[in-house]
Amino acid sequence: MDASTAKKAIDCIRKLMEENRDFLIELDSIIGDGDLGLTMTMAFNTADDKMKNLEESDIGQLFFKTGMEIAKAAPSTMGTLVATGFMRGGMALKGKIELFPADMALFFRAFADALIDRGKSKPGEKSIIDVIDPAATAMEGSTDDWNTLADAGIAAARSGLENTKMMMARHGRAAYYQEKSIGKQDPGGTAGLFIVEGMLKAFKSEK
Amino acid sequence: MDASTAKKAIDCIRKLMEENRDFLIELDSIIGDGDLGLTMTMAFNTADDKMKNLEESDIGQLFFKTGMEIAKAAPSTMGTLVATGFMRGGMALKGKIELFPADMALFFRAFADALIDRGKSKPGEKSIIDVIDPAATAMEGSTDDWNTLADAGIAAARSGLENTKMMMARHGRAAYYQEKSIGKQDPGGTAGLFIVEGMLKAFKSEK
Amino acid sequence: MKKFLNQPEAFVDEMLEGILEAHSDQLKSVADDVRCIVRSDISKNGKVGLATGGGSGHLPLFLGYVGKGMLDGCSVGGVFQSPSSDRMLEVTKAIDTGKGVLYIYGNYGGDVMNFDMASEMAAMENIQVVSYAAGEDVASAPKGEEAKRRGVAGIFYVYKCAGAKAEEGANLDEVRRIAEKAGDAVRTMGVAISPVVVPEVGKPSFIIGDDEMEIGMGIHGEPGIRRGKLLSANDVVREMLDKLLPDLPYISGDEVSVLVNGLGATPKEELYVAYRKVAEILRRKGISVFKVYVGEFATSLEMAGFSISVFKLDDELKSLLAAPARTPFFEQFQLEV
Amino acid sequence: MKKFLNQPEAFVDEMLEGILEAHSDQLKSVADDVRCIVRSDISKNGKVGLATGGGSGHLPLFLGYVGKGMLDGCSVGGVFQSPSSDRMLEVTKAIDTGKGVLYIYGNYGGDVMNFDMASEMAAMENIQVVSYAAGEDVASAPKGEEAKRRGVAGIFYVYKCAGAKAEEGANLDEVRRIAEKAGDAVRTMGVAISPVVVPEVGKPSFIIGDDEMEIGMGIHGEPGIRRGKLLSANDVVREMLDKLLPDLPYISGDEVSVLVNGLGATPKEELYVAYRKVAEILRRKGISVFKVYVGEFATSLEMAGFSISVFKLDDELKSLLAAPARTPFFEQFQLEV
Ligand SMILES: Nc1ncnc2c1ncn2[C@@H]1O[C@H](COP(=O)(O)OP(=O)(O)O)[C@@H](O)[C@H]1O
Ligand SMILES: Nc1ncnc2c1ncn2[C@@H]1O[C@H](COP(=O)(O)OP(=O)(O)O)[C@@H](O)[C@H]1O
Ligand SMILES: [Mg+2]
Ligand SMILES: [Mg+2]
Ligand SMILES: [Mg+2]
Ligand SMILES: [Mg+2]
Repeated sequence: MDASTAKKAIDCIRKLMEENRDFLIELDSIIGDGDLGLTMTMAFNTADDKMKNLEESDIGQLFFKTGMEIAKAAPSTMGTLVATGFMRGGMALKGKIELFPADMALFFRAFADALIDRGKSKPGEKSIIDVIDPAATAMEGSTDDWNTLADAGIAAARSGLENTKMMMARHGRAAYYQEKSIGKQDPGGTAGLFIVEGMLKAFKSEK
Repeated sequence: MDASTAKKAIDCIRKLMEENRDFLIELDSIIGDGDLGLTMTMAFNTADDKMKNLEESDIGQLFFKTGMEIAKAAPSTMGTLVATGFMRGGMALKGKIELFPADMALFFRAFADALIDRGKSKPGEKSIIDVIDPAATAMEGSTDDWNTLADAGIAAARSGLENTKMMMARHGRAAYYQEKSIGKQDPGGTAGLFIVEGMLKAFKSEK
Repeated sequence: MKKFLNQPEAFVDEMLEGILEAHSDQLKSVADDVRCIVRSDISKNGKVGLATGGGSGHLPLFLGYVGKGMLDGCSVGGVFQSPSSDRMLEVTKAIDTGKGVLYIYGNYGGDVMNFDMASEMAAMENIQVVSYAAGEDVASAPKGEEAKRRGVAGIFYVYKCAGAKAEEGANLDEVRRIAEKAGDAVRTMGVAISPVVVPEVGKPSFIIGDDEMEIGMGIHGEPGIRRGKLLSANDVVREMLDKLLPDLPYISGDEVSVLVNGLGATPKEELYVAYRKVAEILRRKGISVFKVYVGEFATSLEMAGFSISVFKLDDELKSLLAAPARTPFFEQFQLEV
Repeated sequence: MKKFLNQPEAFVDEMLEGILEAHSDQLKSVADDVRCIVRSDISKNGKVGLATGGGSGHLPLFLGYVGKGMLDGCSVGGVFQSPSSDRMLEVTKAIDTGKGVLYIYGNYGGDVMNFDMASEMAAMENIQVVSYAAGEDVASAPKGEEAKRRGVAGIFYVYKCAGAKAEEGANLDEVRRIAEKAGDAVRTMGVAISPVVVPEVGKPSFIIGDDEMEIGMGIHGEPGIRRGKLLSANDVVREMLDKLLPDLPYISGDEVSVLVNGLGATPKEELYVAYRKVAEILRRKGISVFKVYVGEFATSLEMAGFSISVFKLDDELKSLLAAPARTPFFEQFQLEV
């Protein structure tokens, strides 16, 4: 579980974003401006390209820089949120050249807190927070091994995403639709699920 | 042949313009901006309304004021040309309270010269001048009585208008069409014919 | 998509190159990045720095207000997209003369987050930064939820007054106070009748009927308050002011400045037809008008429509509004007060 | 027809009422007629009077250049129609301070005739009047037939220089000389991609394909030089300058001012993309640029398109161009020369 796994994780997220590019565009078109598939692929393509060629054994630094690259490449709402998540998550792992399952829980806790802080929002407001936050909580309770952690994290993210359907959007463009946003799955949350999935699957498969 | 006949002449022109409103619009649409039917009815409606209620026995003054009213009401190319024509024509008859056929020839000569002066143009350039100028010349040669004068003037105006078809437009919007203007009857010349016709028919019928 | 452009992806950068080329006496870019623009006379300055930033497609917003008496720098995003925080940081570093920097920007999620991020990054570089997010579109959130409102054309007044205050040599807190005071004194309502085409998207941002208007629509096509048949100019203005005036409220005896802002494709002639009705309504309500701006101050590419902003004056704001200003997009001689 | 207006017939007068209402500190009407507009500070003036006039639908042309350092009065016609000579006369009488009046207007048949008529009427009132009809649209008549050319956006330079000269206290002949000198030094080329709807007509002024442009089209939709597929901004600019630059000609070593003028619906962003290419071409040809204007200076309601004007400078024209000016539609601080 060293920096090369971390790099592989970024690559995994990139692939998921690419596979789901049109799906994200579609979701964001309904209650947003439709750019999410573009910004997320742009964000992770850039980050992945940069990280691949980076000599860096400090995994904290690696994730922090991933966030920096995303911030530059994708200054949209989600780009900035995800960038902040990676930067704060990276700060939480600063100095680590090897990761244990508990570190991944630390990472996502910091990630979720970063979203809450940057987005000035909280769980229940139909956003990526409703995916990352429950995933972080689930991981905090399952740090025995990578398998348990990954399964718990992904399952929690999935059900978190499912729950966003019932919520009314309070932030971003979706909020303009008010009641009309109810019933629709949150686009940002969907991208959040791919981040959790990509990250955890990479570490799980490497274990 | 006093001021009341002159007023009747204006009314005659007004009616001809009204009857031919759509025809003038159509002609001007082909090689112009299509407003001629509107500006000519506007011009003569206003002039006629004003002249009807004017106490004025000086026929020269009456036509001069007709020109003034047209200038205000219809500042388009043709409005301004016709206004100048009536003003200069009126000036040529200044002080007359009764008209003889020769006076009508004087009027239209001054009218034609005014067009040439104001329009900085000359016969043969596909304009109202090609109708008024030959009509004036014909009248100058037939001042025996109102009938001869009217018939000569109207016939010359008609054939002048017919001749405009062969000409290439040198002035105004029509000139932008260059060769494409050949074959089409000049809209301004058509309105010019109605002026000659209205004027001469009124005087002829009153004789 | 009928536009004068080359590659759609190059649109923003080529536009900026054109601006820098045309106005090299007044503007320059920093960090070798055309998306980071500052006044070319920055170094001699020694005053509080004012920075803004926002998406492209709104000229003269945002960078058009960089110049003497207004702002010092601007970071530029893609069409309708926030600039990135690192660009904001570059601008911040370039304009700070040690007296600190005020960010003034429109209240949109992406911009808020990026400016917040840039503030944190600036703090790491020991630059003191405070922010003011302008939001005065009464159609975008109800009274009582002012903090959620989008920033539109009224931000012009915030730039103008805060810029004049900074030019006077006021400190960061004072300039921040004026920005907020100006922002609190302005309200805007918009109406749109045609969509825009973002070059990289290539198709209209929304569909609207040939005889329809949308009152309250945002400058990126955000949903408004009411869609309906296009009314007469007088009726449209009346409906807009009926919503706008009670919001602050503006009342008899008030003195205001009015900004009638074209969204892009609406001719100035129509804006003046609209202003005629604005003046009539204000007069009837006993509200006096000090200075009227009519033209394009915050656009949305080729969207047809306009907005009305009303700015309530007191002696302080009036004298700041009256101060001269000179940018490549906006020149104002000292007004008589 | 999708416009903000009330009765189409009232459009022009309501627009003017709005302008007079908004800018009562700078403009007023005379002869109880909103279509006769003059500077409100006329009486204190004592200089040669400058008057213009023309059809409505071109704001800021024509009345937008009435103000300090530019013109003194303007008569206003219906949309795309010449004002009447009696209105021209009223304006002339109001602005004459005994030093005579210069008429500067665009070279269109109706306007020429009406201004000629007004001159004669003014002579009857013992006011000395001379005229200059600006015509610089290279697409409207070939070289050698310059006198036939239509006046378009380049008239701005004529107003600016003649206005500055008059402000200096020059006599009528001198001001007339400058008007002609400025007019001789400017050339313009336009391109249009969409028609306009005149309110009283209610339908588009011409038909143009969804992917077509017309190079050289006039500001009332007069036929241009070439209609074809809409090219890239760079190619359009190249084609326009290929025709424009050899006309004067503008050659290596010349110093010029450039005006990129939007016709109404084309966003400023696109105008700057176009200017970027203009700058590149001029640089390659060794022509240096002193001052660039980009924006709407002579429009055609909501027509989409733009024009490029190039104005060749010498020391005299440059210092006149650099002088300050202040109208409700155009403010310029003194430029550094
Ligand atoms: N204030 C906020 N806090 C947390 N998440 C937010 C906030 N605003 C928006 N989001 C998330 O961002 C998603 C939209 O992202 P994006 O498409 O980038 O927005 P935009 O295109 O409007 O900039 C939403 O689905 C939501 O999950
Ligand atoms: N310079 C000119 N001299 C004489 N007649 C002219 C001149 N220019 C135009 N005309 C006449 O005016 C007619 C067009 O008039 P009108 O429709 O009023 O023009 P516009 O609508 O372009 O102002 C032409 O058919 C022609 O007869
Ligand atoms: Mg989006
Ligand atoms: Mg977006
Ligand atoms: Mg016509
Ligand atoms: Mg006409």
